[in-house]
Amino acid sequence: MIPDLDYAFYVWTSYGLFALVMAWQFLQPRLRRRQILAELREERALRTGGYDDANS
Amino acid sequence: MRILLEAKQATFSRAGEAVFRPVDLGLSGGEALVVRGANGSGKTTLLRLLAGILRPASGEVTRHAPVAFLGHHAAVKGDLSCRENLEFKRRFSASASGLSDSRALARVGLAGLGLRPARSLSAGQKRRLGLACLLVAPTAVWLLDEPYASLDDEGCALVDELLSEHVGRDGAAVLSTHQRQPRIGDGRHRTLHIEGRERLE
Amino acid sequence: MTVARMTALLRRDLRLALRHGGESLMPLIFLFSVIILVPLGVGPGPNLLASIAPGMIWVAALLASLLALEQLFRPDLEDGTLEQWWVGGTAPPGALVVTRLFSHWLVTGVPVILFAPLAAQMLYLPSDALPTLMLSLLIGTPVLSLVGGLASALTLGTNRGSVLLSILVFPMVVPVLIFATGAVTAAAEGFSARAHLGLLTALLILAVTLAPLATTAALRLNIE
Amino acid sequence: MIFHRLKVGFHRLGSPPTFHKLCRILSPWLWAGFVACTAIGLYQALYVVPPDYQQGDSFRILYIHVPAAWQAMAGYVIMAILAAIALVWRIRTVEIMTMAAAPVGAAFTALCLATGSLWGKPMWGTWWAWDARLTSMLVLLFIYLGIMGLYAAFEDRRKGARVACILVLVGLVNIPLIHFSVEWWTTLHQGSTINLFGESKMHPSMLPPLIWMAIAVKLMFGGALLDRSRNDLVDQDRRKRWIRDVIGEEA
Repeated sequence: MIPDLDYAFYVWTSYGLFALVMAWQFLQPRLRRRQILAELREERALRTGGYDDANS
Repeated sequence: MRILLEAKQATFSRAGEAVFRPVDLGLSGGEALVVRGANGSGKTTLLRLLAGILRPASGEVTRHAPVAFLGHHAAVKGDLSCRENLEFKRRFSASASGLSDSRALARVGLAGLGLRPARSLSAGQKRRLGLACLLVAPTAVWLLDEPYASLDDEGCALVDELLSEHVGRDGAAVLSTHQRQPRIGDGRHRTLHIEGRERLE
Repeated sequence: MTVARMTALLRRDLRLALRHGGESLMPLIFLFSVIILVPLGVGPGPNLLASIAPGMIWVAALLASLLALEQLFRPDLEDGTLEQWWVGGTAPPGALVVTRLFSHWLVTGVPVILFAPLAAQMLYLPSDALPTLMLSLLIGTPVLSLVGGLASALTLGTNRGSVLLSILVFPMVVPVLIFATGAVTAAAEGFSARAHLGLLTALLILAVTLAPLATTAALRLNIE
Repeated sequence: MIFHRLKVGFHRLGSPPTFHKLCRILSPWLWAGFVACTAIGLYQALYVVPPDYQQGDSFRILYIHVPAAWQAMAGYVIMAILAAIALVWRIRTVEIMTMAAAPVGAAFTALCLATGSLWGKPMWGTWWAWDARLTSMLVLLFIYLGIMGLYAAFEDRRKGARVACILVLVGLVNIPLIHFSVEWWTTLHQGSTINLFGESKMHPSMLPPLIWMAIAVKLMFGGALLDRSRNDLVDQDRRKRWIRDVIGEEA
């Protein structure tokens, strides 16, 4: 399945770094969004006095 | 009387929100306008806008005469002496018609302190030096931001006197204040109340 | 009017620089600390020193101009004299920006240029290369001031500008450093330095035309 | 006329709720496109293309390294165009997009440097060479970091974005100069530059995966850019009413 390459270490490290960077670029905005939404929920709770949201 | 300073629906916005309601004003020689408003209502911003330091986010501000602006800071260099500061002011404004350094210093009550570095002056004395800068380089329009701040009673009276003289010479002035009621000339000055962002909502 | 303002500002800036006598000497002290410390580090061999001399003098000039950058506009912002440049909306602040950068160059660049022959002697730079070194400093140090002024204006609105300042300046001075030291090295090896100096002049022209514009725009944003 | 239409178009984009909606709809498609193109590209790069006559399999790093390098530079150009629009028309959403482009571009620059280094070790026998390409990439990384740092150093995000936009445009003038000077410098000091791959030597069969990967990272750049812009927008506008309306449904 996985091709047997010469210079395998260098090649696979490169591709691995690629995967890491892409994954981080994908995840970072989503994690940040979750955090912002959580903060907004807290702010709303502060305003309304409770966590009345059905979905939370 | 010729209009010296004009604003049409001018306002400034910070972080995308207008700082105060759009302002309309026209000021001709011999007039004074007192800007009143609570802390944070945008008095300083309005004056900076009129001075040209800020550009209006909407509307326009037109200046038909040279203006001078005296802000929270007196715009003097602490490492230079009072006289050197005045000399710079005169050269910077390229004016020859103002009071001499000595007379300006005497007029604002700083006689004898001319060679002191401005750094060593008290807050009130610094404000007085700022007023002296207005005298050595005369301009038609004065924009004074809280001119009474940190001045003693005598100093406040001095500001009133200088303003009266300036208006009497057909100059125009805009000043902001939140406490003292200015006494300019025979007491005829207009008042502009501005409302800040909080009041807008 | 504009010229009167520019001369007034230049007079005041130079007067202030003289008043801080010690601080005005900083670029020179810096230059000579580098010139003295590096031989102590790499050894006194004339050949080695001669080969690294152009780079060392230039890096020292660069760091010397960085030293004063933090103070280029900040004191004026804090005491309210900077916003006076825009009052009235008539006098072109760009001219005042150029004046301020010129005085920065007079205070940080010119002393380095004047003392470069001495430094070159101490580092055994071949005397044939000395005119080229002087010329490269004369053309290149104004670029350092212009670029540094831009970085200083950009970081003006931040609380702690100094680290950021060096990060911003570093990419912008790479071409200057390369062409200037290239010129001196070429001259030291007996080649013509005209191509390098020509490119350095092109950089200077580019910096003179564009940097003040960007600096003025950045200052304007930062006083708002 | 075209100019005017562009302006109107950008102003419509400038409305935060519209922009937010656009990001939400567009971003998943871009990411999906990225995954599809990467799948094709990686398959071809690893299985279809034969080993290089001289470099063996190590040349396969090219399929990461070169798209990353292209994207690092293309990302800067995109960011500079956005910065120019933001400064001229003062559109806040475009300012936000400009600032969101910087970290993504920096990530590609770092990836390009790292893979270049990983390629250099087996080929040149060293992790780092003062090669013109590597050196200018390193400087580019610092420019990206400078832009991010400047933006982050301001308390007023809007002001920070506008000042950093000026820096982006300054960099646009600066980067070609750096590239040219560094190339000049390496030819002077090394006699000959080491070429990792001569463009002419490249066999036609090596090309398709490169193109797939290049398209993939372009799509990914768009997706990440929109995701980040959307977050920044929500973060800055958290007290505004439209946020309550939009987020209310999701939270």
